Amino acid sequence: MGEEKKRTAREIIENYDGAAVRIMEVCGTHTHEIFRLGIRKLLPPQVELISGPGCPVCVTPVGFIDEAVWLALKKNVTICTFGDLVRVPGTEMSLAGAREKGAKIRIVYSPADAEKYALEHPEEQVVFLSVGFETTTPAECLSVKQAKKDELSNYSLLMANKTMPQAYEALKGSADVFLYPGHVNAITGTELCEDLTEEGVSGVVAGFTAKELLTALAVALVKFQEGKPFFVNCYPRVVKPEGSREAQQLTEEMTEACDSEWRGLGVIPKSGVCLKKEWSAFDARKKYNIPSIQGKANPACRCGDVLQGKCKPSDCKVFGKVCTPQHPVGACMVSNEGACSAYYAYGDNQ
Amino acid sequence: MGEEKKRTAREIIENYDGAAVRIMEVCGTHTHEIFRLGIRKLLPPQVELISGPGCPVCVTPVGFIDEAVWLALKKNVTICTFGDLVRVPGTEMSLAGAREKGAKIRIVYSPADAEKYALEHPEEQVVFLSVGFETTTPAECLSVKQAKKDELSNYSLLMANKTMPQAYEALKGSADVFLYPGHVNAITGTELCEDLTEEGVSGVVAGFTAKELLTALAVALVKFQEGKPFFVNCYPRVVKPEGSREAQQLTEEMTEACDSEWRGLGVIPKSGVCLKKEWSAFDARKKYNIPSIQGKANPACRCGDVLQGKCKPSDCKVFGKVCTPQHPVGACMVSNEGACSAYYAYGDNQ
Amino acid sequence: MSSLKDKTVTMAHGAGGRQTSELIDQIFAAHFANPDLTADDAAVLTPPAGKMAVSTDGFIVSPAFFPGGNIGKLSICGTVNDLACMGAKPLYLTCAFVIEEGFPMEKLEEIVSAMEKTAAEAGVHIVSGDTKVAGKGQVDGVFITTTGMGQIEDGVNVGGTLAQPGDAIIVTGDVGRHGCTILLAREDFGIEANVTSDCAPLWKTVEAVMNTTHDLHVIRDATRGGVGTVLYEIAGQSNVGIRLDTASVPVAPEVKGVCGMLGLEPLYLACEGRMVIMAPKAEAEKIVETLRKCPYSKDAAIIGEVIDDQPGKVVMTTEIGTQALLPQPGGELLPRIC
Amino acid sequence: MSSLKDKTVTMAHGAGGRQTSELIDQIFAAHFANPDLTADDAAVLTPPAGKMAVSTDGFIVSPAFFPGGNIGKLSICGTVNDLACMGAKPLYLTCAFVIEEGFPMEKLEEIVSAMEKTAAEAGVHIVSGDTKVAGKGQVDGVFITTTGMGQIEDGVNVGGTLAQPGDAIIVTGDVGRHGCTILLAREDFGIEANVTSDCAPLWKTVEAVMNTTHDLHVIRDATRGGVGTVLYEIAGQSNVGIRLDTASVPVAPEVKGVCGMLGLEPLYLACEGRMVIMAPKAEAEKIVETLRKCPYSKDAAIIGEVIDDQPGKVVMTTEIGTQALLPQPGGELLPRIC
Amino acid sequence: MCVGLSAKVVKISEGTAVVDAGGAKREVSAQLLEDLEPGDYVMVHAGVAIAKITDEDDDETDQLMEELL
Amino acid sequence: MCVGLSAKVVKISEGTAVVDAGGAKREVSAQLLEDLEPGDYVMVHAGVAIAKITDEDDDETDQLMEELL
Ligand code: SF4
Ligand code: SF4
Ligand SMILES: [Mg+2]
Ligand SMILES: [Mg+2]
Ligand SMILES: [Mg+2]
Ligand SMILES: [Mg+2]
Ligand SMILES: [Mg+2]
Ligand SMILES: [Mg+2]
Ligand SMILES: [Mg+2]
Ligand SMILES: [Mg+2]
Ligand SMILES: [Mg+2]
Ligand SMILES: [Mg+2]
Repeated sequence: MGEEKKRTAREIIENYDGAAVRIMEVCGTHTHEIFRLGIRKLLPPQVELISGPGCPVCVTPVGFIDEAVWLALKKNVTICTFGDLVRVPGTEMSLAGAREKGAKIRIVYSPADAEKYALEHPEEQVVFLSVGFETTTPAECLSVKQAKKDELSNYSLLMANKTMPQAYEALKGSADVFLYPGHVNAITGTELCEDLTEEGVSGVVAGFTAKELLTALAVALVKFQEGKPFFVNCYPRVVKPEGSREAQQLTEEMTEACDSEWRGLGVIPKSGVCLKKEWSAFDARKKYNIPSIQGKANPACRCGDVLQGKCKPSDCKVFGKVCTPQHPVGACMVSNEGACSAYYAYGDNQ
Repeated sequence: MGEEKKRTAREIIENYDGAAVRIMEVCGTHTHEIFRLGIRKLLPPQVELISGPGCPVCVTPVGFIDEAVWLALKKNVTICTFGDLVRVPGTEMSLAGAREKGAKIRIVYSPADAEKYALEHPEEQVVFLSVGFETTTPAECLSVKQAKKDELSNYSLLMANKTMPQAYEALKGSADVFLYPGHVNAITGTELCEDLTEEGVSGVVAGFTAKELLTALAVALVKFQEGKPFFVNCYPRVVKPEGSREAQQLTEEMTEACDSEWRGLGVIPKSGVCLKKEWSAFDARKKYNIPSIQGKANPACRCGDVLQGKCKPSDCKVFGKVCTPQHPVGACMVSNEGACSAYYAYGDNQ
Repeated sequence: MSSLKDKTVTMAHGAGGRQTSELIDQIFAAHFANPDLTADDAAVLTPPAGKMAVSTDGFIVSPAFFPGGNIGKLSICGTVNDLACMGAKPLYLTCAFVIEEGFPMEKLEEIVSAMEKTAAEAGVHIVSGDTKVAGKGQVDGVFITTTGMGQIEDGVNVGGTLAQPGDAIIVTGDVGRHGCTILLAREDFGIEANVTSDCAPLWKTVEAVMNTTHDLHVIRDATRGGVGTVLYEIAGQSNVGIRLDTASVPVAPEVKGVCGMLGLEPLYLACEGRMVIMAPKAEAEKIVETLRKCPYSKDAAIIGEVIDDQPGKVVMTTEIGTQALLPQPGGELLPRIC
Repeated sequence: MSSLKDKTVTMAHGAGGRQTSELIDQIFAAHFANPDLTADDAAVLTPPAGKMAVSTDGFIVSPAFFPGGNIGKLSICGTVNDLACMGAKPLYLTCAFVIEEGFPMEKLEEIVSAMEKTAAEAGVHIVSGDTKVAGKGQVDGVFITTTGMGQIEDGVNVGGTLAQPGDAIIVTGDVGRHGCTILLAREDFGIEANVTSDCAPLWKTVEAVMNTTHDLHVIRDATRGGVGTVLYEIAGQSNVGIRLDTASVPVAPEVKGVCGMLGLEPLYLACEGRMVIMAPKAEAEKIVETLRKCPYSKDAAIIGEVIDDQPGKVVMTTEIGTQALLPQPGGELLPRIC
Repeated sequence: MCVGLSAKVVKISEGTAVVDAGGAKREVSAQLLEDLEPGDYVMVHAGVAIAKITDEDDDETDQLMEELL
Repeated sequence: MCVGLSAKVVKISEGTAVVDAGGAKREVSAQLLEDLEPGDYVMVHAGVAIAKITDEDDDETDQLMEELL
């Protein structure tokens, strides 16, 4: 074992000669970093990386964009949003398209900035497009708390927040090993992932630097060869087993589980979170009485399959032809973290 | 008399050799046309033309502009106005200055267009700057009538309308002969002017073409030489002795006399008109509760004296130096029909 | 290009990446193609022989489409005419667009297509361009800046300081049509009249005049401020007086009618296809004769003369035979006309 | 000029009459004065000897004032640098302004004064200008279009199609500063960092390089889209591959920090004072040595090479030694940076 | 702003008339004038026809001069 | 949008912290982390410090590899 000890993570990966293994990057940032680092090129053929549903922009359904466009154009509301959502196609148009028609769309760095904008612009109605997993939801909740403290009546959230556990359940079997999203685990802790091993689901929590990613993959491959379901936290400097108690408490205090539609996966019961009744003044759907909108995705788009690892972006007929980052057909092509966008940006040859 | 009969009006004017005579052009349009046609150059030295108070823009006091600016900037009202008012200096700024600060100022051709704009823009509050003498007041009244018919609650007048008779009284003695403003007489008729002869005030009603103006001046000079107070209607194709009954009735029906401030002349009792109580919903002063604003004219400006014929524009120290049509100090320099503007535009050498 | 239907200009078209290239290829390069047009940072050109004339102008006219033209046609005419005023044959033109997010692509193509046609007519090559997209509400529709380079023809020496007493003053057509058209197109005044802009490229016209005589003193296009402003400018620059025969100034009756309604002076309304020419009286008839054969100057007329009296002033002979000053140009409240 | 205090640009300044002349005299002519500047319709100039380079660009950057410069400085640098990219010495420049009604006169003067200074530094004459005023809300502050004419230096032949395998790729300084500065100046993101724009006129820099060697293939300024976009452009135009050594690309730590926060790639942020130079490897060290002596290129570095592999692509050597494509440039959602 | 314009009535509707001056047409109020007919000449001010004009031209002044002298 | 950034805390106020990444500073919420002190390293996401980082660097992974192999 003396010699083996010194093998670097990269060597382990490059020299893996075990059984065929499918590893799913749940998180879009992982997908992107893996491409950026050229890691796919290191993999022996029997190791397949699949991109999963872990980009909040990608899993947000068309109808959510339609709701935001409706608010912007019909209710003259100022939309504050993370930049990635602006070009996601809705049924009729994206938010960028609405902006061309005069809608006020502001890109912000954080929900707190949206709340601050509302505070400073009492004459405007401000809605923040609240998307994200367990990592982001606390930031959005904090902005609502602040809005209450500031006694704002012009700030609310249009929510499409989601939680991962139900998705893991839905994706069970799509992959042999999950590369868990480090920042989600930073909030939730690792208990659920450990529990999943009992159901036969293996995984490692990965960080985002080159070394962290290589290590996590190496660990995954070594453990996979051992043949038993496993879980390893390869991101211990950020992820603690218990996660962030404060964030968990905050989310629990302010939100409750609800059914939520995932692009490609459909409605997953109890996979979403929304504000509890006592916070409903900050719920844009209630506040503006948004009509139920049935978004229609472009039928050519296979985002759904891509998000479930059922196909590669390049298997989609319109990939790189009709669908490009300049003219995205589906959400996976818009977000930097989307699998289609990563495949496109880094070339098909990887 | 055979020969004399053929003398043209121009010859009469050029060859006038009677006593010194001061003729006041009451109307700014007359002032402008007389300059444009170079008529002053035809006059023998003992005939002096004085510019009177007959330009509605010139006699409008500074405080009126201040009120309009207040409405535009503080009440976010859309101001509709005749173009000449836009650059008249207020105490702090002109309407052009307010527009630079984001005020909405629209130049219209008629009050009816302002009313129509209000009809088509129910989301805006529209105020028309109602200035003018007997000629213009009916147009402004008609717009209010239409607004009532259209059930508008977003249209009103900021009124500085004035009537001529009291001004004639105030100016008695300023001149030997008045060149009466043809279009005012078209509405009011000629009775008042005829009555004024009994008080020793002479005058002729003049039209606006070259021939009409020359004729009116010739008639004035010939009659003046006869030595008795006189009145001649030299604009019969437009001015009837009875005036316009319809216009008189309309004005009577909708407005009542009120005290009014004239630039240079001060407040002249009962020289203004304002809407009657039953139309007060269309009175911007009442509607917006405009605070009483004491406008401050530039102390260097001698508009007041100019308007009373007490001095010529060129007697004003700032004329042509600080005060130019580009940077007007007083209203008489702004309006095309203002005496200072005419003196400036057509040169000092006339 | 039916594929442009319903398409709009987006922020991405201005980001300098692939969509900017697409826009350039599909709209600009497609219409402006000529051997001198560059895709590089700068065009590489053979400079004019002799002296070179250079002129630039920004165009922000609102509305961008008006009877008789659009902002594209105007942007070529304006600069071509400024070169022609110097007796310069227009050779090269650059154009820089600032476009509002959401501007319809079809409209843009219509503008660019008008530029193509007008440039071809004027014999000028568009050699380089630029496109910026500004957010909704940060620019009103589309603004275009053109810069032209021309070759100054030998033997001709014209300029605003060269008017001489005894020169005849010629205007190449009826005045005020462009300004009047824009006023009406804005629909603020509810007036209808069958008036179209006089907007036209005048190099060929000026060339014809130069072929008639080299004895020319001033050529100037009467744009912002109209013929009246030009006359005062020249009177000042050359320190001469100008006598204007008001009755001989050609004005379309409709323009007169509109001016009557609004209290405007046609001499101060902008033209975009009219030159004021000053040349010795002996040449004047010949020049007018030549002009009347050119397509954009059939109504050319002698409207006055340069005098040594009253330097810096423009004196009119009025309808009653008196002399009066033409009112000096002021800061008119006119809409965006160019 | 304390008399400008509290004064603003009004519609009358754009009407073409007396106030336009006042504005021109007090602001533009006062700062741009040089023997070639015209008050006429067009400037009359001696054309460059040999070939002439011509470039135009519109500048609409928001905010108009930013750490390290303002829209005026930028508008000179942008066009001077486009000429320099063609190996052309900038001779003449025109500028056309579109100004929003109410724009503070003092700010305008600050802009014009920066133009004067930058033009002087670049050795270019401003020869002709234009001013339009648009109503409040019809243009955002001030837009400037500059057009430059330059003389292409003998013996130098550079262009986007001329990159050759074996060329070294040089960048003249740290990347992304301008784009990063503008992002921060907009204050939408609440991030503070001590970053100033790299905006600078680079003709003297390019001249120094050309005096070092004539063996140059490509010179391009990395403006909109940044160095990454330029590399992809050249790879496409020259049909070559490009290998980029990511670790040697100079990036200021603050720029890295801001990019980290916002998830941006510094290679795709605009520069306004950086050139990408491609030249045979044998010349590369000499070029870098020269650059490091010039004021705006002290951090010049060799960042990669042109290869015959993977034509049209840019391949990075990553921090773990693998090869990966640099993501292709896309339609980024960036603010108005130029 | 006191500009008055003589124009020909070319069309009559309820309370309004379209007037023509040298080919420039505009709708104006006809509420102050009864019995207006196409072909009539009117004096227009601020969008209102304020007076019917007996004569399109100013020839009446000739007569006035005759009488006077 | 899921970008996370490790940054150094340079200032603490009530509920907020100013963090620094390579000289880029921004105020973030510190409400999810107790006892934050200047000098600490945190992971920042969407304007909120979501986790304290034991180690600025990713050296921990070395240890992990050690253990693993
Ligand atoms: S390539 Fe485009 S259309 Fe196809 S799955 Fe991806 S996002 Fe959808
Ligand atoms: S010249 Fe100017 S300041 Fe003097 S009286 Fe006339 S308007 Fe007033
Ligand atoms: Mg020009
Ligand atoms: Mg011009
Ligand atoms: Mg010109
Ligand atoms: Mg460009
Ligand atoms: Mg607009
Ligand atoms: Mg350029
Ligand atoms: Mg450029
Ligand atoms: Mg360039
Ligand atoms: Mg110009
Ligand atoms: Mg603005």
